[in-house]
Amino acid sequence: MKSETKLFENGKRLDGRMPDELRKIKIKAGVLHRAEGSCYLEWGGNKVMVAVYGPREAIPRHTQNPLRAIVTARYNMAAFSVDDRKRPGPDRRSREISKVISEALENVILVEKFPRATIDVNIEVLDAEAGTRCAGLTAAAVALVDAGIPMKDIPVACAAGKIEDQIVLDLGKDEDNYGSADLPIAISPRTGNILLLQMDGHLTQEEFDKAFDLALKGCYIISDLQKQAILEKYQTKIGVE
Amino acid sequence: MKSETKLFENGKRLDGRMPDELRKIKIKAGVLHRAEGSCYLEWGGNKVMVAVYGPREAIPRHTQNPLRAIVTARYNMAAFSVDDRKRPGPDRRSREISKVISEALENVILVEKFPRATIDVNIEVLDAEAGTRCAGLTAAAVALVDAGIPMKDIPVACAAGKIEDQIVLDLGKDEDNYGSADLPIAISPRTGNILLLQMDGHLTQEEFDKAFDLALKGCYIISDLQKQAILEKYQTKIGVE
Amino acid sequence: MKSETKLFENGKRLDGRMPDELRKIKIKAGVLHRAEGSCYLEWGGNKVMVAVYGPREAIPRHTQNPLRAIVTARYNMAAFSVDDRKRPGPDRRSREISKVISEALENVILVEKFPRATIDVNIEVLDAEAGTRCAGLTAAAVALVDAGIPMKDIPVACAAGKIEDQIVLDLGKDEDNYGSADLPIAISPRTGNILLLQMDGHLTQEEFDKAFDLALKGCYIISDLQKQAILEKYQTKIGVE
Amino acid sequence: MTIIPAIKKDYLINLAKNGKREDGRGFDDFRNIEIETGVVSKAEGSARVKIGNTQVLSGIKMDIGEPYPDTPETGVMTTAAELIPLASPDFEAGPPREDAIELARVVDRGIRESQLIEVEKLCIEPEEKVWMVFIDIHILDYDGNLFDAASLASLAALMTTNVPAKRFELGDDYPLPIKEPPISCTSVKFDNVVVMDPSLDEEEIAEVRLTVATDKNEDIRAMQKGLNGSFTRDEIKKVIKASIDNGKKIREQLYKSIGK
Amino acid sequence: MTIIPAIKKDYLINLAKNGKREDGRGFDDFRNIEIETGVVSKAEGSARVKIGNTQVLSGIKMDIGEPYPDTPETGVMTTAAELIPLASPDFEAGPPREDAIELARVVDRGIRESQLIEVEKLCIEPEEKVWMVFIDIHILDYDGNLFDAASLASLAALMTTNVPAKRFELGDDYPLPIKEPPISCTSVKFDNVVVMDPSLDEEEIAEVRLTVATDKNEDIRAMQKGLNGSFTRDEIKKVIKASIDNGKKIREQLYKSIGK
Amino acid sequence: MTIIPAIKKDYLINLAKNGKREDGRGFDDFRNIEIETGVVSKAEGSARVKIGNTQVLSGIKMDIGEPYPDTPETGVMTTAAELIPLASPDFEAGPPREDAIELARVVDRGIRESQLIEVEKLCIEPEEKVWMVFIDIHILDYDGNLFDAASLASLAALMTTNVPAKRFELGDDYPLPIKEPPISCTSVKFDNVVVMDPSLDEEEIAEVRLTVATDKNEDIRAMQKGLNGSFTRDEIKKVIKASIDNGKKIREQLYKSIGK
Repeated sequence: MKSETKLFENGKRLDGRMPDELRKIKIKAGVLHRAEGSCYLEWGGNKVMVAVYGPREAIPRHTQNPLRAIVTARYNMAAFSVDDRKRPGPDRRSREISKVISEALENVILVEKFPRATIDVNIEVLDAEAGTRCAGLTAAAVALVDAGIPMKDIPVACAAGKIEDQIVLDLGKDEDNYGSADLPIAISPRTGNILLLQMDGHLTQEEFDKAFDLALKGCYIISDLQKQAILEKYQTKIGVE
Repeated sequence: MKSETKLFENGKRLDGRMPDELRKIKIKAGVLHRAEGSCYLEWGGNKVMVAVYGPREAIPRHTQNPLRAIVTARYNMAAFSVDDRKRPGPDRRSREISKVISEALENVILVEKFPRATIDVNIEVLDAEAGTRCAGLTAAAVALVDAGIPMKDIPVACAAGKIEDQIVLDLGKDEDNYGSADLPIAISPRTGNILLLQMDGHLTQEEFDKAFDLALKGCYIISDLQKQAILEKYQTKIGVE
Repeated sequence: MKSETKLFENGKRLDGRMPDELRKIKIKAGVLHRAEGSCYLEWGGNKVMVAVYGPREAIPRHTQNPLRAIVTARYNMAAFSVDDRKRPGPDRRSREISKVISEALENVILVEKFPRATIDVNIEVLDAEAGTRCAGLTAAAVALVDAGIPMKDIPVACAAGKIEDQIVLDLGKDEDNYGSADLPIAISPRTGNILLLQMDGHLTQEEFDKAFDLALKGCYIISDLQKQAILEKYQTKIGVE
Repeated sequence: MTIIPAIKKDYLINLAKNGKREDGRGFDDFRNIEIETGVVSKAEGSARVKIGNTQVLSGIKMDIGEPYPDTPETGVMTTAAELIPLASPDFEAGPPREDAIELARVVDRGIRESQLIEVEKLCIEPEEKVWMVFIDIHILDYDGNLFDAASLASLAALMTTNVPAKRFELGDDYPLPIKEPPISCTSVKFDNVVVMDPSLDEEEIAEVRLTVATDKNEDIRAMQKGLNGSFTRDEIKKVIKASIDNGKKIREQLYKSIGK
Repeated sequence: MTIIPAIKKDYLINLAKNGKREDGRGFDDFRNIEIETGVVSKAEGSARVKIGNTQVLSGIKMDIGEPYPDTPETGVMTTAAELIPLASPDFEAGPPREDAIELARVVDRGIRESQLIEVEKLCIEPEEKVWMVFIDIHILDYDGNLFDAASLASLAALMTTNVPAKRFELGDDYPLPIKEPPISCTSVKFDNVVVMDPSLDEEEIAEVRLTVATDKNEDIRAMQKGLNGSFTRDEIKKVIKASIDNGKKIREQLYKSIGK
Repeated sequence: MTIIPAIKKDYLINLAKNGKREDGRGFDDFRNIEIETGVVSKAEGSARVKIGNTQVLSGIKMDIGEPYPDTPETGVMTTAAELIPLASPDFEAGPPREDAIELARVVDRGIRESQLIEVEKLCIEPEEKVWMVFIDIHILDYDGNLFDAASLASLAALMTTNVPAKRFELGDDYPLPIKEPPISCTSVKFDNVVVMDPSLDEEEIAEVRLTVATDKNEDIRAMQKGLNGSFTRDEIKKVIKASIDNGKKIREQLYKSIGK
């Protein structure tokens, strides 16, 4: 993360956003036929599709937990989702992201209700800009609700970061490349508890607090968009729309 | 498949064959000690060895079908069977060929007689010219008979193709490279039912019919060679020869 | 193995050793906390760490032998243990060495006492000069004793070889590269039975006998060092030291 | 694949005996087809195709690489298909299985053997640099007939692909040179009935499958038989005929959808 | 990981309620740390770190290779971690699992993002030849808190690494150019108690984990939350504070151990 | 491998006590050997060897590649063995197992360490281009003693290999430069009896195995002990003696079969 490119002009960011402004987000629940729950999300240039299957018996058996369901998020980038074609299949980065998203989702799902089961959350990144892990987790939460999986809360994720010594919300592509810190978080909005937290770069303690506050703010805005998408699906279903 | 090389001279093909003439075919049943059934086949420049094992319990258990045997053909090319050394192990081409051959054989084997079992058909291409899938399937059928596997019929395969706008039987090496269509089929000779059918290239409907007829004709000729090979093995066994 | 470099000067070897002299060997038993038995061994420039786990139930079940324990030695070279970084993970060489060491250890362990069990012997080469298989086996034997695994004897390994037409004990790095034969053996010192034997290079029958005698001699010297290391560990434990 | 209850099988067969299909179609009819191009901005070309509930996304990436030694002046194309677990409760993560390999190879051959892409125009520097075309097929929703959906999505994606010359400092971008596309149509047979464009339910009871790709001259460009059942010669003739008829309609829709 | 008997869990929680830990430490205290460098002669740099009974060996190998096209003048570093079966009855041989991947990636990011290695000084010939730094982490004995042990061993190994210029006929060897290291400190929470530098027993009952890397200016250089529990904002603040405090002491010991 | 019934084991041991073997051979005798060369036309060299019912095919392919940096003027050879499921009900498809790896490595070392191939004559352009020799061993029928069959087939294949210079436009083809071959002979021990050239039944009850390769001067060129049993020093001496004796006969047959 180096600061060579000019990332601000007249107080605005390269894509015209204010420092505390999110990229455009569009969420649609229940977009797939086969999946038990699904969500399509566009977040700036990111396009993410999520399908949820389960709870169903975990196979092979030795992966079962006799006391609760296991939650297996699988974050995958399509080969054509990035500038230089990505080889199909999981790499170290996607396996790490799958792990932290699985852990965050497991926190809110009532896993004790489904011993020996698995809940599979398949996250496909079709178009990738910066912030796919937040986009993926946010869409996964909506798909889980769509699948009727009982949860304590609907988790939501958002990042803040630092560019040219300024703390900003939701880094875009160039900002991610040339910025000097990125702080993605996921929370349970009801409690404010932190479910996911990673930080790369360089932040003073003060800057960290500021970035954290901004990311939190973003989370709550997006949380409303999630609820709206779920409502829309529900209304369509019962013919209200 | 491009037509740059001259593939006909004085109405004859590069290797001196007439358009409706097969390459030389030699079939020998029962050539291996360990296998329950085996067959060695030479077809033009192709050399193929097949060994059959089973029916025996399918392992691991979750691959078993409680109602019938599964038929697993494994088509494999020896590293030294082609001009440029082939890396050992299955590639996408060999896995597809294994699949279509397995499906064709399954059609004639009385799989219902052997629930939970597997019948393994190992096809090794030792020397490869054009037409190894037809050679492999044809040899596999003989090896299955040699193994005493109960079958409705002895399947047989042959290809026809198009070179320099002419429909010919059983493409040879250069014809395969420079021809403009290849149509391998496998049939059950008793019923004429089609068990395998693939086509690459460009054929008018008329040409397709002509090529199909020619391939059928080839199948019946080869079917006789199969039966002869089985008879020879049987006669040798009972000391008639 | 070519003889281009001068490997002797004034009757002494490049590292100052006499023809029948071993490199410096240091053995320490019980150096790890988690392992049930462990050993750290330095042998010339070789540094080897061994940890033993088991006997414990072999998993998955189909690997179990209902009549006896299986012994699984796993010889592994650290990526940084050689001049040019080695890719992590087993290669063909390490898998062959794992096999011959497993077989040698199995000979002396009372495997009949532990049906269905596995005894895992993890051998990590941290620094590699010539002779890591002998070093690994020798350290593994000490770690097995440290783990309290019942054995008929404590096996020990040593190599002899030929450099510039002379038979010498325990080839060092350059000697291994430029020598003309290497003969590693492992024995059960009580009976003199041969548990491991490999030979590469070129030896007349006479030279073979001489090299074998020399390697045997080395084995018995190292056997004493093994026993000493075990004693030291035991004395430390009961507070004698 | 999933096990369909015997009761459902009987139901479908009974319907078929009365000349009907579960969703009201005629034996030779496709489900409704939707084609949308330009759906992935990072890809050089992309298309999402729906056939009924089946949904496939094909994305094209291009790069510069070395040609094969025996074809030093022609571009390189590769096709990969992933039956990602997103699309069906029966798809598993991991290396591609036989089904995905057959799918990719059939789509690949359909494009390669028909010489759809004019690969001889993709040479930059003989023996050194040629354009490489990567076709990646993502199954998003699996409700039967992946072969035709994957093939159609790949055609639509290729026909709207721009060669990213600018990104590699090789002048302006330009459309990927493409010839007339062959259209793939798949039929299955069960209980002696042959139906076009099988739904998932129909696929699950199918005994044998036949894919036929035909061009605008009604010539045959590729065929692939699948499953362990068999066809009679007569059935094959009928399937070819129905494939030509449906191919015509689909070709029209394809051209319309890409604005040509 | 291994299953800790419920009775031991209760014991640890009860201890914690009384402000105590199994081995007598305070909640914010590390176990005893030992750092030894130059332990592998074949490696360009190496260090063995013990934190309590946990023991990690990190070895550095260097080679010459091609730079990435988008950074033609900077060296390349890669980090690999192996949870070899030597270190624990629960580690298995085979390709790295999620745990090892996360470990390697967290250590890698800690070094990469903090720009510890001055990779821009590792260029030999732009676009052609740069130094490649391979960090290989070997876990020898696993008794909890691999993150900090692996990170510290890698720092100590890198800070004592000599660039093997002579071996490649590029002049004399010289020390690998290194900046100020960030120190990684890991805490876990169980039953609403947060403890620093968890032992294996504590890790086995931990609900959530937080690793914080801080530099000598008390700035934050990396964070990674793990496990399926959650933290409150307040807990995170306290963890950061404790990480800065411990980081200071560990940094001093690190410098001392490498003779600076 | 397969489980041999205890009754058969007793039978073989009883036979051995009376100085006999199942097939009437003496303890030191090989089964009948057949050697046929030139069996694969696509290969640069090939041979099929039968030892009793055991049947092995070895094929040689040659290509041009880069030499290893530390031996810039010598050709490269690699040996691979596949225990393909064709050859035995107990062989499985998939990556090579320990048995196949040991087989390939023993054959490889037998050829490499004896400097059978004059690799220093396989340089085309120092540091740039050398001949690469690929030895691929296919087991066709497994009835015991793969080591000797695989080794003998590879020798016969190499000794009849033509360097395909013409295909690479490097002049006329010429015979691969080869030195005197060492002959590999394998013995096993069970119940204190040592027998040469074990059949499959004998292998299945064997406690320990020894392979000895000797040359025409009766020197030892390679040895490999296998299995978890042990040998006495005296037994090893006897095995070496019997290996030299059998080696002589096999060498004669080998030369005859290749027409020299």
